[in-house]
Amino acid sequence: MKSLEPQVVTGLFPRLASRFEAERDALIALDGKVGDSDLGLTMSKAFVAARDAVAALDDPDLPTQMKVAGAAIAKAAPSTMGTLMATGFLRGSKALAEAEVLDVAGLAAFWRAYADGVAQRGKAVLGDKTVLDVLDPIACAFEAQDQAGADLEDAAQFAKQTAVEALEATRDLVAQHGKAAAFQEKSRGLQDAGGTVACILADELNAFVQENLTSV
Amino acid sequence: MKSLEPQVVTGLFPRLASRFEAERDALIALDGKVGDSDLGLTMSKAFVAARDAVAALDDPDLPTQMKVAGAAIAKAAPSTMGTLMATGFLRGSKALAEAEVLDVAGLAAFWRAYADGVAQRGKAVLGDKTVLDVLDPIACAFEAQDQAGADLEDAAQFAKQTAVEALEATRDLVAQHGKAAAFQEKSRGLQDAGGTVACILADELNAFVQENLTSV
Amino acid sequence: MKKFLNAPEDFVDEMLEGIYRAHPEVTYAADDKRCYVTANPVPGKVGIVTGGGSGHLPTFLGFVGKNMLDGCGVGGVFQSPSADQLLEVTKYVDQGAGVLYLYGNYTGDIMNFDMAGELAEVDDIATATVTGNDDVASSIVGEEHKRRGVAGIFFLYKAAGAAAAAMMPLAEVARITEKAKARTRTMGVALSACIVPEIGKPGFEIGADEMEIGMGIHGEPGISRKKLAPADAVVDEMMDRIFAEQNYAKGDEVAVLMNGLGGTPLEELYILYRRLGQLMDARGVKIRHVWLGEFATSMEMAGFSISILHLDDELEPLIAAEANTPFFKHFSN
Amino acid sequence: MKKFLNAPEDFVDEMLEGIYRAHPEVTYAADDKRCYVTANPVPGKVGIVTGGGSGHLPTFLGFVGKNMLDGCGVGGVFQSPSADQLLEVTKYVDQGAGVLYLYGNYTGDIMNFDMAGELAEVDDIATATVTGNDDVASSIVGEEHKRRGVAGIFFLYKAAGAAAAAMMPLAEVARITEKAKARTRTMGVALSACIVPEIGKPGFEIGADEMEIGMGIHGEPGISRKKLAPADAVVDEMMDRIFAEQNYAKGDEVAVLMNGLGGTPLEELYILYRRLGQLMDARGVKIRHVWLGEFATSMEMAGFSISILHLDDELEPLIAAEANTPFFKHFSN
Ligand SMILES: Nc1ncnc2c1ncn2[C@@H]1O[C@H](COP(=O)(O)OP(=O)(O)O)[C@@H](O)[C@H]1O
Ligand SMILES: Nc1ncnc2c1ncn2[C@@H]1O[C@H](COP(=O)(O)OP(=O)(O)O)[C@@H](O)[C@H]1O
Ligand SMILES: [Mg+2]
Ligand SMILES: [Mg+2]
Ligand SMILES: [Mg+2]
Ligand SMILES: [Mg+2]
Repeated sequence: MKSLEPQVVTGLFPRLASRFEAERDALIALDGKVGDSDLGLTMSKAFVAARDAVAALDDPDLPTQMKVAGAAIAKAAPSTMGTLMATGFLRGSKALAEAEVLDVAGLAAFWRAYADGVAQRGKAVLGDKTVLDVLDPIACAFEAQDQAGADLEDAAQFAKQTAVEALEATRDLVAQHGKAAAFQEKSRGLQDAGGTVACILADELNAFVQENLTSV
Repeated sequence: MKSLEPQVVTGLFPRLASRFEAERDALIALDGKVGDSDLGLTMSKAFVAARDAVAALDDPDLPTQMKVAGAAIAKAAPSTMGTLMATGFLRGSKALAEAEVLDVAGLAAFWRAYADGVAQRGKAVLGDKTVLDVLDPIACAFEAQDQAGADLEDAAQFAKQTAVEALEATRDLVAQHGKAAAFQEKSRGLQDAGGTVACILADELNAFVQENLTSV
Repeated sequence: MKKFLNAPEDFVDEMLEGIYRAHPEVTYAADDKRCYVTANPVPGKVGIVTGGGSGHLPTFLGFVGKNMLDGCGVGGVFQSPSADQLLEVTKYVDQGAGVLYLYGNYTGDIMNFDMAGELAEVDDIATATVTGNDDVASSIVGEEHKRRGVAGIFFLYKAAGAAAAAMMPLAEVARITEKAKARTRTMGVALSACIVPEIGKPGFEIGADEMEIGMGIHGEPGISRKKLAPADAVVDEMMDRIFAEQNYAKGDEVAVLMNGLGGTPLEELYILYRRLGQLMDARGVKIRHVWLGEFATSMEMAGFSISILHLDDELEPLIAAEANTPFFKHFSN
Repeated sequence: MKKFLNAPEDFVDEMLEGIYRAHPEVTYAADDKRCYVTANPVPGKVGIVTGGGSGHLPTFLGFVGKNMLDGCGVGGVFQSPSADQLLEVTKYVDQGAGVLYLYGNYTGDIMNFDMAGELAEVDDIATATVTGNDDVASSIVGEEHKRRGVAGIFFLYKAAGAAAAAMMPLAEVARITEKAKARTRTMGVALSACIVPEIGKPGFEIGADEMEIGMGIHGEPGISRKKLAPADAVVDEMMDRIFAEQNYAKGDEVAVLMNGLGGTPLEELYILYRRLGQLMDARGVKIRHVWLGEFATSMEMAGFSISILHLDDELEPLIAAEANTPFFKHFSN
């Protein structure tokens, strides 16, 4: 079974920070269509803060990394998505409490806790056109791959692909929450801004996995 | 000696009202260069009010016409120029107290009182780049023509020509009063907005005289 | 972006430094300037905490003061304060009688206040929550719980603040605030967008002769975008929506808030209020209290909102009560 | 022109109708809405009358009220009220102790107040005149009599109002007001023009990244037009001019008015005030009183002004005194 060591996983955070900095203007524009344009700002702040907080730790285990990242995000970006992402990392941290390395089973547990935490905090259900509509498929993807005994690189690739499709599918939905809800039918046809963030997470996780795989 | 009957003179006011309505935008633009753009509004309001007030009178004598016009202007347009024009008409009215018809001597007295009233009310002296720099030459022109025993039509024509030249000469001056004073040297080169109004008065008076002359 | 600022990312914190310099009646908790609290908490009184994004001055923090609120979590421009910050404010203002959370109905704020409330409970601080949802344009009748909170929260602050100042217990303060909420309606209209300093460009485009009726204070879309109409017609259209769902009988009394969004001159608010007065006269409704000015803004956005609180005998004296904050002063007679 | 109005020519009168509807503490004399007066004149007190063009709310009429002014002649937008109107206001407010005319140093206003004063004398009403001329940018030292009056007149209103409320005689009220005038300095900066309703287009053009330091409230030109600088640098440049001519010693006290011109958000005023506070700290000057907000506007013009009153023992308590007008409320503690 392939997996990633905690020392390796810390490398995920600089990667997320750079990606969200690069996506800043695109996310501002996306959120601007049916929201208040802040998503690019908040997500880059959030993941820069997570990167810095994790970087300050001395050889942290997996749950500590995720918890510290979540707490940093909560502080740095208390917007809707910031708070949900913080909740996700904090819940994911608990799901990884016993995990010494990151493998498919761990990722399945992490994303399930992440998605459920977001659903609970945001009081959203599937189909409400939120980040949950991408997060839940990611969790399902890892769970299915775990059941099937898939390799980490395949699972990550599959989850990423699932996220891309799930994001695409949000176009057909009508926003029920947040500022976008006011746009009602006008939100149909647009991909959900929060879902885009989730998709980026799955994308970066996959790229990271492919680059860093070690066998144990 | 040629002169104008009071019943005829009442016809001057509709003429002034129409002219200032026609000059509205030009005066707004002129005042806008070194002022607050209101001159076109205030002068058309002022002379429409004067026209209506005089029209409401029953066969008024000359001093009454001028007094009523002045009072109407004071009410309708209490801006700098409105107040000065009101003062001019009120003082001019007194100068015409004994006048039964309007002739060169009467016009000389009228404009002298007009110009002196403006100077006193505005505390301006010649050369300050104000309406006075056109009003005073108009008064001087009528006084000189009166001394020379000129005919009314020639005097009016001469006064108008004098006003045009005096207005042109205001370009060389630097504004010392009102909102234009703040522009200091930048006001040089521009014709004075208030002076333009005085020049219009002389111009309309002349045109009116040429159209309406009767002999007594 | 024509704004007076230094680095855009310092916008909120430098604003707060200016506020603390100007107004010694307020201070901050936990060494965090965004944990804004009264310098004079009243022992034994129910604390009232609000919070929300910056860019709406005097909302939200401007209503912290005598007979009004006790604390405010200050977020970035249009962003919620964090749960941590709200918790610190909660701890500071709690005087043993519990704390009312009173803020606008926005997802980000709800989640953070909820989290703070859960943490406060661990610290044995009782909290109750009322979220303002006065914006009629933001959802249909029957779905009021989805409506945004806008300027009308001012009346909730006023009622809650006076009730707490009268030393009523938390449940009673919450009940009265809920009642004020149920009787408050707002309609807004916007003429131009505002610029979030860190973004640097307008959040939306609107034509040179257009208005958007029902637009939210972050530029959320409204009910209709159309050609700017005469002031009286704009008020008529807005009030039609409010009259349609709040039944004012002849002889009833209301309080009115004519709120400028930031870029609309006060002169225009009075022209608009003139029409509102005519409409109320025609229905025999008495405007018992009225405030005009800027209460909940979107920085330089042009536009205004009308908030109406349907008074009753319980709410009226609370609305009439004296209040004194750095941003809002009301003499009581 | 993005304004909420009906017919542009009704702008001022409809605004006044709204004001009279909203505020029963004020009314009008001589059956003319533009003769704005307090509904509660105080017998035996010196009356204080101001006046000037509309478009600057709350200036001028907004300061008619308790412990402030007694009447105001209301002109058209940026235009003087008429001498007749000022006379009617004068007659109404005179309570036997004479009337102080206190208004901004503009030609149109001066002539009309002068005419009104001459007519009042005929009616045996004593008048005295003080014209605000606080705008440092509008003329050089030594030519202060040519300076425009801008937001700083607020301090003159406050001092004069409190002095009159203390039942001082006309000469004494005038003396104190002259003193406040001599000690008040203002510098302003504008970022955008405003639109006079009846004209319908901006009074001047200014580049998208330009500011004009020293611009007057009707768009009169200032000292320099340049690229918009950071907030701190703008305050520094403005205060250099004020410090250069008003000598504040260490330990001196001042009152500060940070005034928005209409289109500039309150958030920015606090950012600017933060810097002002730093400059005063550096000189050891104490800001004893500060007001921030919109006091003298140019409708939707973006920009602000800083007014400083150099306090002394006589002026300080007058500035501190309670005041209560429909537009300005100040608790005295
Ligand atoms: N109640 C909710 N539960 C889950 N996700 C939500 C909820 N409300 C909004 N979202 C997500 O948040 C995204 C917008 O995030 P963000 O820009 O941070 O919101 P805001 O600016 O309103 O704080 C939406 O695209 C949606 O995916
Ligand atoms: N003190 C003064 N005495 C005489 N004329 C003056 C004075 N001040 C200004 N003016 C004249 O008034 C004109 C401007 O008039 P107006 O636009 O009515 O002024 P404002 O808009 O300032 O009230 C100037 O062009 C000048 O001719
Ligand atoms: Mg957003
Ligand atoms: Mg002018
Ligand atoms: Mg404003
Ligand atoms: Mg003018």
